[in-house]
Amino acid sequence: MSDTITNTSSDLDAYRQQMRDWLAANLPARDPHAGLRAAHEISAEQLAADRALQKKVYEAGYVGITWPTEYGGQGLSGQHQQIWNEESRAYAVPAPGGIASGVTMGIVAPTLLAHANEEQKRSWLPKILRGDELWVQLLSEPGAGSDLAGILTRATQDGESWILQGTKVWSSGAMSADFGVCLARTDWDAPKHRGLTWFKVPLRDPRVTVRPVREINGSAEFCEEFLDDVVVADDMRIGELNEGWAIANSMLGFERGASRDPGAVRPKGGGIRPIAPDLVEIARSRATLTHGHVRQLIAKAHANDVMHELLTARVVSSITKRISNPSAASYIKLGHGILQPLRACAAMEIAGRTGIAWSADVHAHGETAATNYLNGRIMAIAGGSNQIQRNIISERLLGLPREPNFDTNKPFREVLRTARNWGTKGE
Amino acid sequence: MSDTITNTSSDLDAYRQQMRDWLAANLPARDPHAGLRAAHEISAEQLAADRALQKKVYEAGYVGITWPTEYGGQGLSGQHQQIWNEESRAYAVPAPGGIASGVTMGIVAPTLLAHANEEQKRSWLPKILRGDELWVQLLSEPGAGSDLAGILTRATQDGESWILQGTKVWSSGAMSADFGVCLARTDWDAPKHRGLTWFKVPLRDPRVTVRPVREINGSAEFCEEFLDDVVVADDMRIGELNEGWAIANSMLGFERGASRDPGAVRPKGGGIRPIAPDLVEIARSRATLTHGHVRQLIAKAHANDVMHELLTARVVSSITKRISNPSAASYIKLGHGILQPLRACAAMEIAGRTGIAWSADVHAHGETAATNYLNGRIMAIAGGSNQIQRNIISERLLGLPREPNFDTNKPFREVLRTARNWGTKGE
Amino acid sequence: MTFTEQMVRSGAQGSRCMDLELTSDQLLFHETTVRFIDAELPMTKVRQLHDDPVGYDRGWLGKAAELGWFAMLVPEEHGGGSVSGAGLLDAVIVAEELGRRMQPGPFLPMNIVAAALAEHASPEQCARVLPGIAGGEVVATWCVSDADGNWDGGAGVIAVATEGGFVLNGSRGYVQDAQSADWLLVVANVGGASAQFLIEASTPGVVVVPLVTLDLSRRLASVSFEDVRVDGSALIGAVGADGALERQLQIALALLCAETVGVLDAMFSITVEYSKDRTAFGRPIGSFQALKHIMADLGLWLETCKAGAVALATAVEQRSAEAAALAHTVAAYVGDVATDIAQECLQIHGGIGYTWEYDLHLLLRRARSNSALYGEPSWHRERLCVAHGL
Amino acid sequence: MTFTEQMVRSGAQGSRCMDLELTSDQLLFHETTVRFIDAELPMTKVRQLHDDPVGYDRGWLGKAAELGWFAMLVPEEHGGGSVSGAGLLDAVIVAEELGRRMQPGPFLPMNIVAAALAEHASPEQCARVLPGIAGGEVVATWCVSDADGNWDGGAGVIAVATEGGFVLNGSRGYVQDAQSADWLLVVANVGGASAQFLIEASTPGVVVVPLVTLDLSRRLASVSFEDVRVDGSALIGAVGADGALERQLQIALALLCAETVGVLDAMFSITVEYSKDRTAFGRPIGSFQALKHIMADLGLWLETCKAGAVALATAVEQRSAEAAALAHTVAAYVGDVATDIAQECLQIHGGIGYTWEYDLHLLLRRARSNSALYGEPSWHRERLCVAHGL
Repeated sequence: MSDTITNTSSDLDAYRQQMRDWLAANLPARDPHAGLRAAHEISAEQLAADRALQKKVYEAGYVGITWPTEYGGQGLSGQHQQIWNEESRAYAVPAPGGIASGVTMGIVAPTLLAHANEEQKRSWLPKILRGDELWVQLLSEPGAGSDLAGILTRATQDGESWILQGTKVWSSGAMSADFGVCLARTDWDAPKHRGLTWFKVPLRDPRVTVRPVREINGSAEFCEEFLDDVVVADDMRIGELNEGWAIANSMLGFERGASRDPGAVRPKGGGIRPIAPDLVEIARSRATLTHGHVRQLIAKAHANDVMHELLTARVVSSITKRISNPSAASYIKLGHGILQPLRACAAMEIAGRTGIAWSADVHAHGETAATNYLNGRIMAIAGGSNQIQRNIISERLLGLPREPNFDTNKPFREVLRTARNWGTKGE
Repeated sequence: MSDTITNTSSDLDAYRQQMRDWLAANLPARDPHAGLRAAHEISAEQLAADRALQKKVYEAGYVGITWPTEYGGQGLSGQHQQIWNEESRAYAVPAPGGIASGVTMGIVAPTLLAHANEEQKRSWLPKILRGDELWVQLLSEPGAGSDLAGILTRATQDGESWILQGTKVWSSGAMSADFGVCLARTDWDAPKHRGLTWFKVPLRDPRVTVRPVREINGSAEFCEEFLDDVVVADDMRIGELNEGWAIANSMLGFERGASRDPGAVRPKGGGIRPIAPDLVEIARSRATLTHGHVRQLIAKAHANDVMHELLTARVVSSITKRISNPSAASYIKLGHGILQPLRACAAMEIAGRTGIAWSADVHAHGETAATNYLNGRIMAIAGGSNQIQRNIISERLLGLPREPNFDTNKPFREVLRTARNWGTKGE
Repeated sequence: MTFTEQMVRSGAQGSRCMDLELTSDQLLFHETTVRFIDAELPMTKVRQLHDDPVGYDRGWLGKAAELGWFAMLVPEEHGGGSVSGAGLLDAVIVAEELGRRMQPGPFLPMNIVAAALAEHASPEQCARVLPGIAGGEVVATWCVSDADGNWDGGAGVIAVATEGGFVLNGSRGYVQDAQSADWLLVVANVGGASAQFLIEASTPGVVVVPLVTLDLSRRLASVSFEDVRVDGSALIGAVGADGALERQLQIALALLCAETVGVLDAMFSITVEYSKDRTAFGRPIGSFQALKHIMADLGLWLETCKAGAVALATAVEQRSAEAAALAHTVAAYVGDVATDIAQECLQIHGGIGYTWEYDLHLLLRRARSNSALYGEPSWHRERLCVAHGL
Repeated sequence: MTFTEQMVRSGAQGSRCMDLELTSDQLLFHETTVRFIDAELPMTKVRQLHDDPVGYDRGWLGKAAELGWFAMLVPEEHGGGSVSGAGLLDAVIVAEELGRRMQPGPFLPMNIVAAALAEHASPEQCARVLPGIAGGEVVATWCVSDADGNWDGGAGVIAVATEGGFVLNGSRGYVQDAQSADWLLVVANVGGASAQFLIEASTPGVVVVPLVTLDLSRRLASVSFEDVRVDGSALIGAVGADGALERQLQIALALLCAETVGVLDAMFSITVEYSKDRTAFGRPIGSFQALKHIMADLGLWLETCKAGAVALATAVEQRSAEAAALAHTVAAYVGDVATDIAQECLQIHGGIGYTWEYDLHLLLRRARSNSALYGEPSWHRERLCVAHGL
């Protein structure tokens, strides 16, 4: 926000030193082996403790560093933020609710900053920064995934209020969160993109049921929410009536930014990337590292890893330099979506029988391979499936002629009817 | 035709014995190593000699064994034909013009028998059986391959005659042939399948230019024909005006039957199919038969060979028993179209550098691999591409909802215009 | 829509039997099998057994035995018998439905052991266990792989001849249903040659350690043998049992491939139906060409698997000369393609395929597990090369 | 539409240069290169050279040299020089266009030999040939593979030290442009260690036998050495040249991958354009989702190849520690993907792609040839494992 402010280097040095002292005195060191805690593993006590710690960081001035002061931020420059990023890396910076905190800070807060009205921003954002409120997205539905604009949750106006009814799903971290930003249909006679509106919905409301979704691998990162005539006041509406699609697009942009895996890019000068260590370990445990076939699988996986890393750098650079249009990001997503399943399958191939059964007592490479196999297509489906990416690439990057369209130009009511009766009238 | 006739076994034995004697006395033995001669390698002298030989076989009563006597056949049963198939296998049965003879006897003659009028059949078929006339198909066009009903060759009525104008391509054996059966558009205002008509066209006509198409591998099996206002009388029209599409479909059925590779099905009790002998030879010549990776490639190719053979038998059986609808034949075609390119690529992978250069003097496995690589996708494209087969399988076998259709229900003129302007008006 | 509803709608309810040429007796047998499964262990009950350490109920096993599930490879004089007289061709009918309906239990190992005993055991040995197997009162399993799951021709268990018997030491891994087995047919090594021993699981020194399995309906365990003493009558057939092992492997693969075909057919059928039901962008997703073309390929692969599984069962039943090579061919192909089909079915389903409640992942788990249970595709390919003299 | 028209329409006419970060000097150099090729050897003329035994014209070679094609890896004191000072990064600009426009000639081997001499030869040895290479008056090539095309570290040519020199016996295979070369840089074996000798092609005992090639614009030959006597000054660098060979291989792969990227870019571009032009079933075929999705994948693979080729050239130019592993990584990936892209481009074209007159098959031939010319993908993967200590 305030990148135009010129910071003298001595100011920045002082800022860094002060921060270092504060970090050393107030935060525990980061456990380098600890991943992000899984949502369903976070106890209420843990959540409360993390919230308290976030408030402490906030009060020290290290949350919302670049955010405007009127919304609870510090109004400092990107350079200050960069210093925090560097200095805090070694510390266990609190993330209350795990993924819920990431969604709140990385996706919801930037969306509110861009699209909420002045009063909403002054009221809501400071609480978010302080750790008082965790917010998640209520976006996908059981019947609307790839075709997000096809959602069926309805918001019906009732005087000064809105009554929300519908089911949302795949909401990361909702079991820990206080509020959701919810996309609902407010006009069924408009084309599908033009009848959508956003609302703030309290998740602790008795008319909201939050249910963890048990996943294929047994864990539960996501939730399903049932909105059973939840009533919210009109000042809980975010953005203009029926203009919600633009906000959704803007939010999806923040989501892509937040989900860019920083671990995928090797630190500069960090030496040669080791060859597929996970696969090598499995092969070593089975004593098949000398098998020509296994070596080919390992080298192929490694080559794909390296090449995708190089592709990612190229695409990011070409978008940044405006050589490519932003849709080129779909190359990165599609690459993940194609390669991760291949890699998961290769690991199982190398694991062989050790990937279908293992001892409960000892750490087994096969178990890891099996779990990765079950999760292997997540990048091929979530956040825009491979098919969606291929549509984007072919039409927006390669300029191939568009597919005929059966939904964007007619009343949504009619779209639903036509889809149900597809083929019966020779569409 | 005459399968209902009951043949006593002694009659059949006598027939077989007579045939044996005739074959031994009149035809040379078959060279088991000689493939079908390539069209462009057949000299005029060779063609004339083969025609003379076919006439001899015909006069002995062994061409058109099951055909009605009124069209020059023998009117005998399928059992008689089967005896010929068995007994003649060891002899060099003449096939004038190579592939041209196959097209004439396997595709054109059955089509004429089914769709020509009585007068045409009495006049044309005996000459075909006798070897006096070779006929080929004038079907595909440079602009109409997968979408065969989209042909642009026009036939314009002029009194009692028709004037044909257009370009045909991929006609097998046309350089040796005397006539072509030509599909032409006779109504431009009808939907595309409903304005097509068949004509007999003399290929030696000065207004017809037959030009061999040089192929990717340097050979020339196919021809391109330019019809430059060729005039044919109305009695050269085959079938009803504008009803040509049904005949085309029937012809495509004969084509599929004729092109079914008999070598693909192993003789019963013929022992175990050897493991991919071509690939084994290449690996042996490079001394890589011990490489695990190469062994996997060989075994994978062999497994695909065997499995496709089993699939073929299953599909043929299920169509014959009416368990599956005839579209199930697309499984066989798609299997070829997917597996043959994979096999060609595997051969090149095993050949390595020996597949990119070879000595001109000695037989090189690499050269064979390279030629097969260049030809490798023929089964994926010709006779209905993989994409066409997938459309058939998904809609007619799996019952998936049809794609929207932009061409079958409007005047062909308009189809052409819409296709050119696709996307400009938001189709 | 529940799994069963989907199966009914997709026509997988029996009519998609992989064998095109069943006799009327076999068709009736198939129908009875399906009716039994749907009544006794529909998917809701199958799911309840996922956390059960044994994985199935002995009472249920007895009822299944009444249908003849474990008698098909047992000679009549020992209480066996099959519908068509070609026991393996009847057994693959059951195997296919077990896969399609995700059934638990020791169908595979019981039938393998039954075949082994019928072919190589003495009348006394047969009488000891075959009637019990055929009747479902006795559970038997085959201990064939080494501790790491590899085929070792028995090398991992050393049997030393003693006075009047043998002492066994070593271990077998990835043994199906060892947890609940009464009898173990153990592949071992006697003086450098392979041999098979039929041993009671309760014999002192036999230790069974359950494994955690990817396939939630399959029970596997490690079995170790510590100075296990058996008398001479435990030896089945002669020492030098390589031929018997090969034959048992072929039977195992014929049953396993048939089972996988059932799994894949169920998976594919519910995917095709899902793509017709699910709408997006104003159309059923099954009307999008990209998905249609994927499903056309899957259809081709599945048909090919069916063709292969039937051919394999026939070849093994008839002891055809090509049975050995065909077993590896079909197992390698089905094993690879099972993963490809599972991956694409998951893709077409999207998010719902990732939920525990939806049955797709159960099918996926069994498909992947079967691809390795009696040898991985690359192992089969290597053996195929060897079988062809390369 | 002619090839050149298609290239222009598809934007491949220069604007699709694989490197995003060219300096203005490099952009100008690129433009000059393209203009030169289009004027001197457009596709019609390239086709005329397909039956020529040498494959290119010496006069044309001299003109190309004036543009600096063979000088970029030659030090200034020997008549060399590059646009940016980073010679290899300039050379890949040319290599990419040579591939895109299917140019013949010894660009690859001349530059490899130039780099080898610049890095290892004595000033006298350099003076003997480098100015001639830079000026295009002398053609040089690298004889590195054994008779079967495999990397042997020189084992196939035995060089025995004699008084004042060496005698060489043995053979090299798949040598590019040996037919027209004046000088051969021969990888040989001296007492068990690798070494390189610079030998005049006219030396008695050197026998060149041309091969038939898949790529109609590439000339390859077998070269045999029968008692070939050279004096001591023929030895380039020291005996024990493994490091030099590795480095030269990296340079070869950097140039070759850049060239392949040009080939693939041309192939993909004309395919995308063809799919927009060609109509069937009342629509451009490029509007069918099945084909769009194939092309989206091809686009991804091509972008990945470009990223890899630029990274490889940079790493080799900078002699980065990861250059060796990266060379095998990129070569393996590009080699595999080249076949995949070629196959799908042929598929999308349908029948016309099978005609000799249409240029697609020429690109396909070069793409496939390049995938094996300096090692096949599986060889690169094996070496990659070794490079990583597996």
